[in-house]
Amino acid sequence: MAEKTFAYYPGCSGAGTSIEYDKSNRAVCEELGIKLVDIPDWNCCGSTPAHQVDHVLSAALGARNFAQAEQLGLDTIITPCPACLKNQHNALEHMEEPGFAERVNELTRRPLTRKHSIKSVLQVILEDITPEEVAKHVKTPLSGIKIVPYYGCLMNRPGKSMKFDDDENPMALDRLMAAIGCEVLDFPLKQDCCGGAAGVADNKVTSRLSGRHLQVANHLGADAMVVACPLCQMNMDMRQAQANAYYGTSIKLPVFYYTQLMGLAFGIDKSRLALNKLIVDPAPVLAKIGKSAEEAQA
Amino acid sequence: MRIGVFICHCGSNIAGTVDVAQVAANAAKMPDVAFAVDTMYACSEPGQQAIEEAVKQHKLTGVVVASCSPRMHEPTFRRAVERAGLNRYMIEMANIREQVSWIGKDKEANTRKATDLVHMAVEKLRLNRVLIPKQIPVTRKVLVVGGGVAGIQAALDCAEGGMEVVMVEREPSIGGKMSKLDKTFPTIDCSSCVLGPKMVDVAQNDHIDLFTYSEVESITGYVGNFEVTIRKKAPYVDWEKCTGCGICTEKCPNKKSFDRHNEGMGTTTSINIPFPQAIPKKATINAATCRKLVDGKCGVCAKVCPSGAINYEQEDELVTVKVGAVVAATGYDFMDWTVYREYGAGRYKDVITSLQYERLLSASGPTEGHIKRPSDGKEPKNIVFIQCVGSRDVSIGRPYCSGFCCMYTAKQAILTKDHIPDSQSYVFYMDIRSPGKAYDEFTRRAQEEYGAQYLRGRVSTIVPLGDKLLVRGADTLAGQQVEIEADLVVLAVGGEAAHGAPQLAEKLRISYDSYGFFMEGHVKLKPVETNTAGVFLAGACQGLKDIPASVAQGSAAAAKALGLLSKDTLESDPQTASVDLKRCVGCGKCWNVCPFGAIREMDMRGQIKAEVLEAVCQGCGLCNATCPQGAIQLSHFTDNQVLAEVEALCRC
Amino acid sequence: MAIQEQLKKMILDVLPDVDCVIGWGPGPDPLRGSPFFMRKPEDVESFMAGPMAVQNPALFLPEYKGKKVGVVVKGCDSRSVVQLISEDLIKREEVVIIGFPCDGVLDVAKVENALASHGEPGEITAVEFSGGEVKVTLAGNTHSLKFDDVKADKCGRCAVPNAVMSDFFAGIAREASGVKDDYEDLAALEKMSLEERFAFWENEMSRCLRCYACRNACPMCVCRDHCVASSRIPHWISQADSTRDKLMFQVIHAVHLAGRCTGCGECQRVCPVGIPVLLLKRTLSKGVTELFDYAAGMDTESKPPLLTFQVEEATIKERNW
Amino acid sequence: MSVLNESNNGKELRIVGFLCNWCSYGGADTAGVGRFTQPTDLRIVRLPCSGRVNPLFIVKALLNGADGVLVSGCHPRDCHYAEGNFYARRRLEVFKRLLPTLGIDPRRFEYTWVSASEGQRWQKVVSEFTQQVHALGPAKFVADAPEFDVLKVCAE
Amino acid sequence: MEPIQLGRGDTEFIRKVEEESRQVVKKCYQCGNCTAGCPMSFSYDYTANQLMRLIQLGQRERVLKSRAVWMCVTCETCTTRCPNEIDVARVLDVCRHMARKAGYGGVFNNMRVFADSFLQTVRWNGKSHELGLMALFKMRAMKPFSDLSLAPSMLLKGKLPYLPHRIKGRSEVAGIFKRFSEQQLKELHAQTTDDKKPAGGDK
Repeated sequence: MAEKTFAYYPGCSGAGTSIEYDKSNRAVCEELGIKLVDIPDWNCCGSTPAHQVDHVLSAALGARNFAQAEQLGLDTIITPCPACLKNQHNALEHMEEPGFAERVNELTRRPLTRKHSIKSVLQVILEDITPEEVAKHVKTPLSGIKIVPYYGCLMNRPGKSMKFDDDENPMALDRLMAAIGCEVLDFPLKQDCCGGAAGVADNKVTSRLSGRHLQVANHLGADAMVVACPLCQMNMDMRQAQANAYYGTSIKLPVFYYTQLMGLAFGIDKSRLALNKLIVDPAPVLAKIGKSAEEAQA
Repeated sequence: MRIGVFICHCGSNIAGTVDVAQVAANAAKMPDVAFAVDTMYACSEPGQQAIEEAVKQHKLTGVVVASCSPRMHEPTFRRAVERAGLNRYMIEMANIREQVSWIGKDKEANTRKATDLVHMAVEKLRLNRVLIPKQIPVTRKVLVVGGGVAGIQAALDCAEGGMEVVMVEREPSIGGKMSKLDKTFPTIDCSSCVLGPKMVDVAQNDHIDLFTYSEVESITGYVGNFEVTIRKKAPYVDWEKCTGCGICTEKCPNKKSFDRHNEGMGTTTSINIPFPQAIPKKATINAATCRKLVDGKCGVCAKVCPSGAINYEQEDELVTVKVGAVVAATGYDFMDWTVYREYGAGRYKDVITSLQYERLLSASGPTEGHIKRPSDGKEPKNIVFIQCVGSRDVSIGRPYCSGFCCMYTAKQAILTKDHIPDSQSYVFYMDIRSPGKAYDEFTRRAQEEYGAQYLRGRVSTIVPLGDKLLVRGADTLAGQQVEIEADLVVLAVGGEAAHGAPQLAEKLRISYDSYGFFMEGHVKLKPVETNTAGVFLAGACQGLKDIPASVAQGSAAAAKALGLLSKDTLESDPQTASVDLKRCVGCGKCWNVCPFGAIREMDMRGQIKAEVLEAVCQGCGLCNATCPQGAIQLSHFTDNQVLAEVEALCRC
Repeated sequence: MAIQEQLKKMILDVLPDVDCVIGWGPGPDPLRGSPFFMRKPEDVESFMAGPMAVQNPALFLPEYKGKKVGVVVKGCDSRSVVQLISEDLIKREEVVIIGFPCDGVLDVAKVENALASHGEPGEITAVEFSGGEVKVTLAGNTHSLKFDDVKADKCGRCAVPNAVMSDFFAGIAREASGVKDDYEDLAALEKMSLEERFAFWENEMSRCLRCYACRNACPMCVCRDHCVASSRIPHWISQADSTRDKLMFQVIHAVHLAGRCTGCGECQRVCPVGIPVLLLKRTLSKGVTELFDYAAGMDTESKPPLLTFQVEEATIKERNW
Repeated sequence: MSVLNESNNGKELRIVGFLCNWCSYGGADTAGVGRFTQPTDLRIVRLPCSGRVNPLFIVKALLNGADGVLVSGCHPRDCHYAEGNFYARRRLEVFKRLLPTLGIDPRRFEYTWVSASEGQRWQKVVSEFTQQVHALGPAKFVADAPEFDVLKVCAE
Repeated sequence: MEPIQLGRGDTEFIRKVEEESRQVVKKCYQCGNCTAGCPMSFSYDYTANQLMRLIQLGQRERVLKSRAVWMCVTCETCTTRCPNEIDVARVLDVCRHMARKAGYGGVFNNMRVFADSFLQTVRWNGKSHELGLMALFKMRAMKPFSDLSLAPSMLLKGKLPYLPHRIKGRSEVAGIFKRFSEQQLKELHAQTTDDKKPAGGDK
């Protein structure tokens, strides 16, 4: 299969709070023949704070990354992080509006010379690789574990701008997780906001919002939650104890990055998937893999 | 030729921004103009008399009136010159109001433009010829397309007036949407009790020829003389023999066929009679699910039918009828609400449409009038109604208000309380639109007497939680987000043009708007006419409306059809094409392009020539623009007349 | 010439079944052929095909409507026949079509221009064709010209050297030159500014004699005696000697031929004052081809595009007002 | 001869409109009823249908000195005569391509569709087309029609 | 509540919001769908649809001084479901920009302080630095103990590097911020000089 090469934007949290996402993502892309060329000396896209301050400033931070990518000669940038995606996607969209690009250039002093596009790694895996192809890479189907996919708000919304999957009922994770053998539950809150970055400012906000997700997932009998967003993962996993405290619950629901589970199914070495970085211990869930199949045989 | 020119002031409407006296003075110098004057109101009684007198006094042979649009007053002035003894076609109008005085304030420029327009009219008039309308015989029969309540009313009124009626309905039974309703607002009277007798009247009326399970295949001809081809779809049952006894429907082994009448709230047999009061009460086989028709195995219905009516070999049949007028009453359909993915797009069983709910309420429905929710058959206690689903929503291309949802939702909230006294209804609305007689009082009763909780705001999303549906909406009056755990959600789905309406419009040669609703002749003054003579509109096909309005329009359309066909002949518009036989080379381009088949090939002493059927010709002039040698000319819009107008404007 | 002999034999075979066979025969001088109507077997002896078979015999077919005739056609002529049939101006069953592979025809004007310094056209006594050469004997001297230099312009862009439809075909079908018609003839005009083009036509049309040879040579001009050029109802153009009316007539001719013109070029060939009237028709043909992917006279089933329509026109963009 | 010749002041140009009676003429009326102000240059010839428009009318106008010609009919599918505008669309589209060859700026001729209800659209069409023609300025015309001199003498 | 003085609405404010957001706020017919779907609704003082209404009425001060403009997390649920296709989230973003420029929000506004702290780390390093960000934020917000319980596990897991990653082109990034600040100052200055005319109506 021909390798697909993209400029890669890892995002700041990839070296910190979502190090397991970055690691597992690189391992899975390698397995699927997606070649990631890191944008040289990339900078922070500004994330939510930048667009909350000013759209031109926000776009300028993204524009420097596009300018850096121009050195690679690759016009399609992919990123695992929906926040980085959204911010830089909007930067490109706004720069199409009359007069906007000029204002950005005043800040960057590096006008772009090529036409860029940015999309998520998830989109590439779903559309360019396809779930059928993913299934062919599976060595250990993850049968026996029930997962709820959680998409967050940033990746698909609004549909007419993001043009990926369905902005009311996204299925990308559902399909990929099914392809690696998980039992995927229909998760009604798959796109409801977890509070995003508001957690730092006020963790009651995130507790209140993500706690609801955890309870519904628990109620549905999920063994784990699967996400594609570092912010969602942080709010669901790192802040799970806060949410439990807020609602007086005692849920222990591991929250995986989808790439971690794909890596497991592909038989990639566990150290490359950084499962040990998860706060809620995934071991009991991982122990279930393949179990129900055995029981069925018995 | 002696031409009289009359420049109208129209009060200050024209005189305010056009120097009418100057225009009259300019007109006096134009060729053949014998008399030119400005007049206060040309269309008024004295204005018309002045024209008549001038014709006599100055021995005028043609008249130009420069005033408002000919679309407004051409018939008026035609009658005026006719009274003065001229041929009614010896008049031309210059539109110096709508197209001059009302669209610009520069008096000098307006005066110049008005003069030009008068000059054009004069030049055209110089080439006008006397035209005599022909009397054409008419077929005194009316086609009613659509057997809903509007069509039924139109058909009954036409028949009452002594006219023969042909009714075409695409479903196996007439009755339309109304036959699916349980009760009707604002009186809560039983829908089938009101409609049923009218349906029976249609069946029993000797003047009405009923074609159900049929569609209009094509229509040719023109006012007074349409020829309609009707496709009778094969029900695989010989309806001449079928007695509607229903034994076949009891014995049919396939009980899982989609139940159209019940909006899918139940299932039905492959051979079925849509509902007990169906007219005609005849069985129809659903070819998509019938085992005999699908794989040849079965044939039970044929075995049990006591009258031997089943015929698996039956084919569609084409029938041709001649009619003089057409009433389109094709009603409406509900929009496909599954575009609302935030409401589950159909994935949640207990999110249903208002019409489905109507079937649950109906004693003749699948639950025999007990409200049982589709998922588990339980009786719901908390019921949420969401209005404006598919109405007033620009984002899905439905900016219009459907008009009837506020009322039927109030009705359903009332009926819900009647059916389940310990239930609670919540109605999400944006505005309550209830401007009918006793309508607003009705919506108040739903709230005050029946305790329906009305919440002003849209619903953002429905989330299934266990066996409940979490409805998240807004109460903008309280300035709050609100949530309700509902047992059943009923969507007040908006209406849209009947599926296939644009195709029918094209067959009828009538216009339709961008949503597929048929265009009336004039929004205010011709609400049931169309711009195609002899075609009238009734009911929701023209725009969504409720039952009383549909019935009223059905009667109105009938009155129009009766009026049109009250005489044995119609006067034809003589502004038709005619062939100069000496010039025609019989190349056939004209008859190839004529949209009406109004030109035919004829043999003139061994030479092929074109011949115009005057009664069929609608006067579009396409042939005229097509004929290379200009042998076919549209009277009153001849090449020379258009060229004269062009030359009047630009010759340098 | 083997093909010429074959054609003669075919004509003789066809002759008993038809009123006449239209082809080419000797003209007024050795440089010119002429349309030739063969009714008796002995007429066939003088028949000639080849580079001097310049005229389009399809011109005469509509006059014979109702009678059966034979016609010998070059590829380009055959398109006129096909177009006439498709427009029902003649009946397929009333015409016997005899085709042959055409190598191109002579442009008499080019020959005369090339030899202008050597004598008067009337002094030509012999013309011979061999191996891509044309040998013209003028005032006693024989001059050799390259055929490619003196053949008709349309032959240079010919895509249909063989009849597109025929009942009989002499010889073996010839490969088309493969040259794509890129409307080179329009290029010169397109290089001019709009003002220059306008002036160009004013100048060209000022020479027009209103002889209507262009119209009379056009096989698609079915109006014949009823042409709007001379009628008063409708009165499109005056009889005055005005450039405006003369140009108007050329536009009328072109518009009447839009989507019907097969590009045979007879209108321009016969113009006694050399006005390039074909350019107008070629412009419209180009437009019709671009818009409707249609070339007139290629098959009898397709309708001329301006006598039909599609509800959704794929190539016509609505303008955004 | 248009009065424009006498007192034109260069402000107004000669623009001829060919409008179908049912849609566009109605649309122009609707614009008037709504008092939607428009430039005064356009003079409208009322025809039953855009299918009645022989492209040669347009040639006639342009060769005779019109500065612009606008044809407007019912929107495709909405033709009162079912098909007239479908033919018009093809004929006018092809015809438009002839103009540059004749040395006439094709922007001097446009065709469009305006329904009877689209008063505002009509205002927009007229305003923009008039502007477009004004940007091109007065048109050239073939100058030597014999009536020319006679008329000029009359005018003087 | 003081009555809104109709007719004294700040039309310039409406124009500015529409221009910056490229949305037509007049299109809003107050169905409340934005409010209905808003996950942060519970924390707002004005609901999303009320903000849209206040913008329509030109109530600059009420909008810019609201808590809601700061609490929106830009999840775009409102934008996705607006029946009139208004990008509500973008409108609120623009209001937040204006509130910030107007100096509203104050030092005790955690959302504002968080954004400022985040961008400060980007300005220094070219990338965001989570630990530095947290420290800075907690200090500025004077909430030193919130989220403290999270730190040990995160540090232990190696998910919060002590030292920031610094990019080579950080001076370039700093330049972007510098020019942005200069622009803002200039704009502010221009505004204060021509803001001498009486202010918009609401108090």
